[in-house]
Amino acid sequence: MNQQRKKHVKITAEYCKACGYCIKVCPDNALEFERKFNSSGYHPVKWKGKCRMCGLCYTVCPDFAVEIDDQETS
Amino acid sequence: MNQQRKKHVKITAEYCKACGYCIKVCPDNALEFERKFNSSGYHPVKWKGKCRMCGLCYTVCPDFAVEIDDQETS
Amino acid sequence: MKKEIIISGFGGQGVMLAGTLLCYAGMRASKEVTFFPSYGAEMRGGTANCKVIISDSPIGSPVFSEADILISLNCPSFEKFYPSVKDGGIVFVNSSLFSPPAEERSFEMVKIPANNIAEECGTVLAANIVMIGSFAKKTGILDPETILQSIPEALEGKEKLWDINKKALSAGFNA
Amino acid sequence: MKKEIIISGFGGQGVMLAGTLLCYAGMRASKEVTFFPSYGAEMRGGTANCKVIISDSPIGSPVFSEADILISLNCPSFEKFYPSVKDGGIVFVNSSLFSPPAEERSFEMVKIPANNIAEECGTVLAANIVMIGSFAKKTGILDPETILQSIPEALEGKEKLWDINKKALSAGFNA
Amino acid sequence: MTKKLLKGNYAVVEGALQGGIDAYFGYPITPQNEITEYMSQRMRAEDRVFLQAESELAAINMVFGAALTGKRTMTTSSSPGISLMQEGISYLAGCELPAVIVNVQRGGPGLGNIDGAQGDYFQSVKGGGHGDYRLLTLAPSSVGETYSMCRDSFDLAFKYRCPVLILTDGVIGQMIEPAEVDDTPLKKDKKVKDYGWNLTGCLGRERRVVRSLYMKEGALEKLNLRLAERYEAMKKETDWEESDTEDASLILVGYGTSARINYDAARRAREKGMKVGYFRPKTLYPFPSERLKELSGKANFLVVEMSMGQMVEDVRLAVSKDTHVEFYGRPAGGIPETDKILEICKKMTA
Amino acid sequence: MTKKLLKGNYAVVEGALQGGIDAYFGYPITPQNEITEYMSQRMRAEDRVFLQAESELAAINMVFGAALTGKRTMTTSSSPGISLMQEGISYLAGCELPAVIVNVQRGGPGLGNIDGAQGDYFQSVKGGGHGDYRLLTLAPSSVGETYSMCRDSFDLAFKYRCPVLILTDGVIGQMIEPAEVDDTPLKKDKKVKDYGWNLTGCLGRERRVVRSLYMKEGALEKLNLRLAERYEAMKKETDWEESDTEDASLILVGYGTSARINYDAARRAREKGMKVGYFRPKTLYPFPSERLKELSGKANFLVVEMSMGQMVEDVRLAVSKDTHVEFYGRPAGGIPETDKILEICKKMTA
Amino acid sequence: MKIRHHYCTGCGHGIIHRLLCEVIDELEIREKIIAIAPVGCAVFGYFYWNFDTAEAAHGRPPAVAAAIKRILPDRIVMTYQGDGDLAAIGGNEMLHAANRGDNITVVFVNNACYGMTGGQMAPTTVMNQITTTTPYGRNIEDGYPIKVCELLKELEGTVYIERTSVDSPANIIKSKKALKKALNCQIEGKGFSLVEILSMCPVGWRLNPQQSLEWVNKSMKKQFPLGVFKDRL
Amino acid sequence: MKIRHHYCTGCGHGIIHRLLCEVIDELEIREKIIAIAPVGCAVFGYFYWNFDTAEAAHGRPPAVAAAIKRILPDRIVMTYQGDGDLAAIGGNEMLHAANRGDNITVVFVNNACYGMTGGQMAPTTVMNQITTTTPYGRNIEDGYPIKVCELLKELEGTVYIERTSVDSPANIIKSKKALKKALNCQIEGKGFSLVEILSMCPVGWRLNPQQSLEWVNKSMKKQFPLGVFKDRL
Ligand SMILES: Cc1ncc(C[n+]2csc(CCOP(=O)(O)OP(=O)(O)O)c2C)c(N)n1
Ligand SMILES: Cc1ncc(C[n+]2csc(CCOP(=O)(O)OP(=O)(O)O)c2C)c(N)n1
Ligand code: SF4
Ligand code: SF4
Ligand code: SF4
Ligand code: SF4
Ligand code: SF4
Ligand code: SF4
Ligand SMILES: [Mg+2]
Ligand SMILES: [Mg+2]
Repeated sequence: MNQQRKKHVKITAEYCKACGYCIKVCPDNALEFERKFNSSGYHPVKWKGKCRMCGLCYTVCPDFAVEIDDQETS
Repeated sequence: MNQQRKKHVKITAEYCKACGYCIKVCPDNALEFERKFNSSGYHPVKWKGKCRMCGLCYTVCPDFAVEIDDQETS
Repeated sequence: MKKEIIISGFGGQGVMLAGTLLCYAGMRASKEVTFFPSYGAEMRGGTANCKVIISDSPIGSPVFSEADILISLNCPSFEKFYPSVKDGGIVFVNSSLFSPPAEERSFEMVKIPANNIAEECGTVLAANIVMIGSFAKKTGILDPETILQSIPEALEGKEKLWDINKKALSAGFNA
Repeated sequence: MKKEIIISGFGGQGVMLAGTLLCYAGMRASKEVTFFPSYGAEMRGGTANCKVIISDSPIGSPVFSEADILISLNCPSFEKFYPSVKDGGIVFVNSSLFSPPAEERSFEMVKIPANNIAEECGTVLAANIVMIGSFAKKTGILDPETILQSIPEALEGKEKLWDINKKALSAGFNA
Repeated sequence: MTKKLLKGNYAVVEGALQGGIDAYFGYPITPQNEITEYMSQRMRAEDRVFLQAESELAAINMVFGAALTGKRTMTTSSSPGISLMQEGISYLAGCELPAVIVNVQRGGPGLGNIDGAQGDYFQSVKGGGHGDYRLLTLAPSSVGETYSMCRDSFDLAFKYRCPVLILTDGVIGQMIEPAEVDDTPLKKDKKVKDYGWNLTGCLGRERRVVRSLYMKEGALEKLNLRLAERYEAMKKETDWEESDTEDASLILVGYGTSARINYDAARRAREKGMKVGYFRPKTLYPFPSERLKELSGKANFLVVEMSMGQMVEDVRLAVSKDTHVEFYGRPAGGIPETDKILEICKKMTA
Repeated sequence: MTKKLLKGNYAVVEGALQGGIDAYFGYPITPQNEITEYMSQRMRAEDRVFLQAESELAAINMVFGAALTGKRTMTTSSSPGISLMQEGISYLAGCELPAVIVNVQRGGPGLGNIDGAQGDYFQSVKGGGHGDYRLLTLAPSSVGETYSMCRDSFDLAFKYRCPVLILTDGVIGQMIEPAEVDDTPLKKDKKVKDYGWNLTGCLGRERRVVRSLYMKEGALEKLNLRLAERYEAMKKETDWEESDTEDASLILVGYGTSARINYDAARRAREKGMKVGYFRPKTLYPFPSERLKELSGKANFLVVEMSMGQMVEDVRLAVSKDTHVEFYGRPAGGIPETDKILEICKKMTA
Repeated sequence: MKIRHHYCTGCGHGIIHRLLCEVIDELEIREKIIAIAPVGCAVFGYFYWNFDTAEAAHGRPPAVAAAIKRILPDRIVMTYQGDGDLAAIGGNEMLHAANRGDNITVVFVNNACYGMTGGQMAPTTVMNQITTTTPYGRNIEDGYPIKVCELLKELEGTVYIERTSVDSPANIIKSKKALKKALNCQIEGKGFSLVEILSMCPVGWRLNPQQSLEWVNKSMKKQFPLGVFKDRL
Repeated sequence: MKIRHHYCTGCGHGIIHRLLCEVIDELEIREKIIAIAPVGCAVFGYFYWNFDTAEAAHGRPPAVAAAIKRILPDRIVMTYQGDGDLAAIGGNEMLHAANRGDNITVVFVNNACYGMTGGQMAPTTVMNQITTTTPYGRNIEDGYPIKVCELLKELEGTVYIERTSVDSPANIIKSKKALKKALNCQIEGKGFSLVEILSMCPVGWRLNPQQSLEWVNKSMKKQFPLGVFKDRL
């Protein structure tokens, strides 16, 4: 079992308040608003799945909605 | 009746609190403490009667005790 | 007649405007009215609600603990307030945002896709007025014409918004 | 026995020290004592007075309106307080600074040239203690020896002043 | 008069303007922010003095300054802010200056919450500041009355040369209901009047001093006795509202919001056949003690407050000796329940 | 215990030290300057925290900070300064923090004068700050009692987790008389104790929050009910002194300095054959209402205060219904006259 | 720290909270810190902070903190204050704590208005800014924006004073460094430190979050230049 | 002005009172001035001043004055304050009146202690100075002497700020000039003016009057240099 660690931008949609700060700073245009509402009535941000992992989105998020995560893949 | 106006340093002994500020600044050494007490228990200052009338004693007195007065003499 | 009404939702959903509109309309209909707002501890994103009383006789307390009618613009406020609806009361829910399961309840539930209807009228911000339209139709407490006439008062100085809100009111009424 | 005593003068004349000295001595003589000071609105140059009670039984109020004894170190305070001296009371005046006319009074007046006597003892500042010496002699309320023994307590930490004040006390007693 | 849908807090502003307010000083605090905000518009629009103070402490001392000039002045705040004003209020009273203070009470103690409450009764009528002063204290129970009391408060303040307190709460401040307001145009009095005590510069008269420091023996006592006389004279301003008291065996007593609750409860009690009356002090100081005493011959009392029991003491002090006075209250934002009141009514009328 | 000639204000300091004070914060004001001054020496000498605050407002909030840590802390002031502390006091109560506040009352209102007075009774026991809180209020009437009450006040503050007020006045603060003081060496407790509520950094435990903001519905009401329970429990601290009450037809009631005047008056009344007793509340809150009620079956009361009449309300509320309660007072530095008291005694015992 | 907080969309408080928590963890002082929450939008800071916290009366955190620090000098004492709290009602407590050189750290969140009470004018509201109490824009009559860093640096008691902002990733990172430096200043026993952070308040400013970034950048920084104002470390 | 006043022997308040009265007469504004007396040794200023005067609460004269001036802009409004009053308890009111640029004149008598209450430490007490609350001399723990002129000059709202003293005839004459300039500043509608005057307090300092002159000259001026700190006239 050869495990590999891969980074991953994880967004907690329920925390997101759609300020768009992360979208603004993302150098790879890797983030976008979802169409659906979260339970608070916001269109949360989602990660498109590929980017340079610079972490700026984490840095600017006021709502603890962004995590740069280690994800186990095989 | 030929009146002459002469300046005069007038000290209200009852106002004087004997701080000695006037004595200190007087360039002519024209002021001194009296021996007797005023009713407040201070030795008030008295003017010896002759000086250059510079007004410094008036300037420094904290107790409105000094006036530079015009005095009528004949 | 004395109706005790709660309107609730997020801040920004126009809960307070909906409440004052009812008051203006009630007053226009020569009824006694009171309005009492309540903001949560949270800033603008938090919940907000108001209590409106429309009555034929003088009103004492503007605050009440059991409501005849609940107009609920979002889910959390529905959860919070539905237990205080009287038996036989009516609950209006904004089914665009949530849809409570069809449990056995002691009140009647009216579901209006208010966000969707409002968006059709031109702005999602008019969801509150859509709900009021539906309220007017269902309860008959206030004549829709009277409410319509009260829109300029409730939106004094915001002439630009009158038309769209009038539209939303009708849309809600006819939904 | 209960004696109500006022000591008064300018700030700086040692009115408060004289009063506390009486208290220490009274306590030493196993009497009940209280001391209550009062400063005028004026800063240091203003008048000051204190009320001392020496009694054989417990003392209630430390403030009183009529005095048995007045010890007056200057003229304004004499003017202020002599009307409150009881018939048959005693008034000590500092005749170095003032000398009230010998009117018909209902109290006895004792004149001591306290400033002069004090100056002879070494400092005009001990005029207060000179007056206390005279008070001791005239009233017999407190034994001069007891007062003498109390000087170190009243002047705690100021050892240098003990001797001169003891001297002033005797001088006042023997004046 | 016109009937207008009005928020309680706005009624403070409109009432004050109608009452001729010249200068307002305030600091934001919930649940009375609308007052400061709306004042900032209206006062400027009407060319009067508005200043947002750096704190409530500054605000009350600005009011002190404004009152010195003989102008009509007001500050408003809510409970914690009013606590900060206690020294200043005592100074206003001690200097015999007219001014109006509005307390839109919220839940306490401490930071508490922002709900309407009635926990500041003692502070208001017994004196939260130091010394033996009193505030003429008015307690509106509706938006309309908020308007009229604010309007009339300036005249009272000048009549008695004393600070007047409007004691309302977050419920009445935040609520909206129709209110009767004047249609007469606002008075605009730019003249500097001479009342014989105000400071305007001593042109053409003896200079004046306004102070509360009285070091001369007996002088401060004299001030206190003068104030006491004035408080005695104030008694003629005593005001209250009552209904169904004639045949009542139990009378519900409350002020402001709790009186509104009592109103509902009394009505329902009557419906149920209980002989329940309704009594509402409109002035808390002077307190309608005499009227309560009269009524106490025939009826017992239930005092309802949004507090742990404060006004109830004044009711107890007022009534005749054999009267039963019960208390029901909920503090800090709790709203007394009509059902609970009815329950007590039942017991007390049984 | 040793008998020592001591000034009332110094007794505050020595009592506080004996009571284990850790930190003092104060601002000068007459007639209590000796406290701050002497504290500045003694606290430094005893290696404890002394800080002259920039204002009374700062002082009470420093006390708040010190209390947060679970240390024994005190501030002292006189009437105007205490008014400035009302917000902070309400916060202490709302946050359930133990602290001791000494008010050496002077004449008011406003700047007033620097004489002893008793015009702050209402502020002290009814609540000068906002909300339904109370202060455990002790009223010494001698220098010795000033000492012992200050000493014991910290234990009380910690027992009930509440601010304790020592309500004294300029007469007792300024007077000197023999006082019993402890000879036991001062306790020096440098350890940081954990009471389960104090903030000391969360090393080795869950973090803690101290606050008085309760926005959740009903939460603040709960705090108030908890406080009310505590105030109820406090009743067992009720304390008073009485003499000659057994057969009295009239009882003189006063606290602090006015009690000392009553003491003289009662003695003289007895000498003249009048059946006059003496009653002195030592705790003003809780007030000895029950004992007064017991006594009121047999005797009438004359309440003497150095005010326009404040405590008299609590006496009236306490006594049974058919008791006669008269008041005699002089405000703002006026000293009630024994002769006048005797005159009233004569009338009331006739 | 994963928790949903109550601030408005785009509010700077959330970012600053995160920075603080990171710094405190990195300095390993979580268990010895005692924080004083303000009265203001961050009044509920303690819901998010996993360390001992107390809520002081409006404007009084410096007095509260000074007392705590003098009693427990080996703890880390921090106040978190808004501009209304620190510069309006609490100006005197701040001035004197700074002047005494009390060894505490002040986190000063300047959002140019009173956020919590609805966006009224604060002492830091910039000229011509429209707020609910300056409906026609702040003008001279209302006073000038107070520059807290510039003022406090004049006091001998202050050791480290910096102004940063959270309107861009770079500035956020600078803010974090400043916070760390300020807390270190205290840890090392050097004395009073303060970091002023320009922070977005979209709701108070009636702007959307994007506009509010712009506004910090254009309007606020002109009035409140970023930089280190004092560094005696 | 011939009247016996209550100040201690050698107290600077008396000199400053005289200067003020002279200046007010020379400017012919006696009938339009409204003065705010402090709580402090000069609380009885109104016994000597022949113009309208009110006594404000301790520290609050600037707030009181600001309100008066805004209501009666054509009157001359002056506060007279001690260092305890202005810089300790009243620091915030002073800061904000200055910052608002209220067109008032502040006469600030700095005597490095609380004279009225018996000579306790003031914010302006100099290092090592012994007072009744710094029995071992003021030290760092007690904070540093606050330099009011240096601080207030930083505020945009202030127009004229000068520090003088009354320890010599020359300085007394300068003080008078400064007072005149400050009042003129107000008369001309320019805005906030303040004159700080170093003043003898022999009793508070436990010095005789002669020594107190020396002490102003040696100890105070070092800490509080004389001069004009701001002049936008
Ligand atoms: C004594 C007092 N006055 C007023 C208030 C109301 N109040 C709460 S927060 C606040 C100001 C908040 O502004 P700021 O400090 O800038 O914090 P922000 O909300 O902007 O972060 C005010 C005035 C209060 N709680 N207490
Ligand atoms: C609220 C309040 N706190 C304290 C006092 C007591 N007090 C009177 S004057 C004064 C300080 C005086 O010092 P300063 O302002 O320097 O004037 P000075 O007497 O030195 O001229 C103080 C603390 C008071 N009157 N009111
Ligand atoms: S980590 Fe960087 S590149 Fe990736 S989504 Fe976030 S901001 Fe964009
Ligand atoms: S920064 Fe955070 S809250 Fe804002 S849009 Fe992105 S994920 Fe959502
Ligand atoms: S006027 Fe000048 S010279 Fe004459 S006494 Fe006075 S100081 Fe001396
Ligand atoms: S300056 Fe004035 S008070 Fe001082 S000694 Fe001379 S005359 Fe007397
Ligand atoms: S009002 Fe402003 S500071 Fe407060 S939470 Fe909202 S955005 Fe943040
Ligand atoms: S104490 Fe000082 S300031 Fe006060 S009158 Fe005396 S010398 Fe002047
Ligand atoms: Mg802010
Ligand atoms: Mg001074």
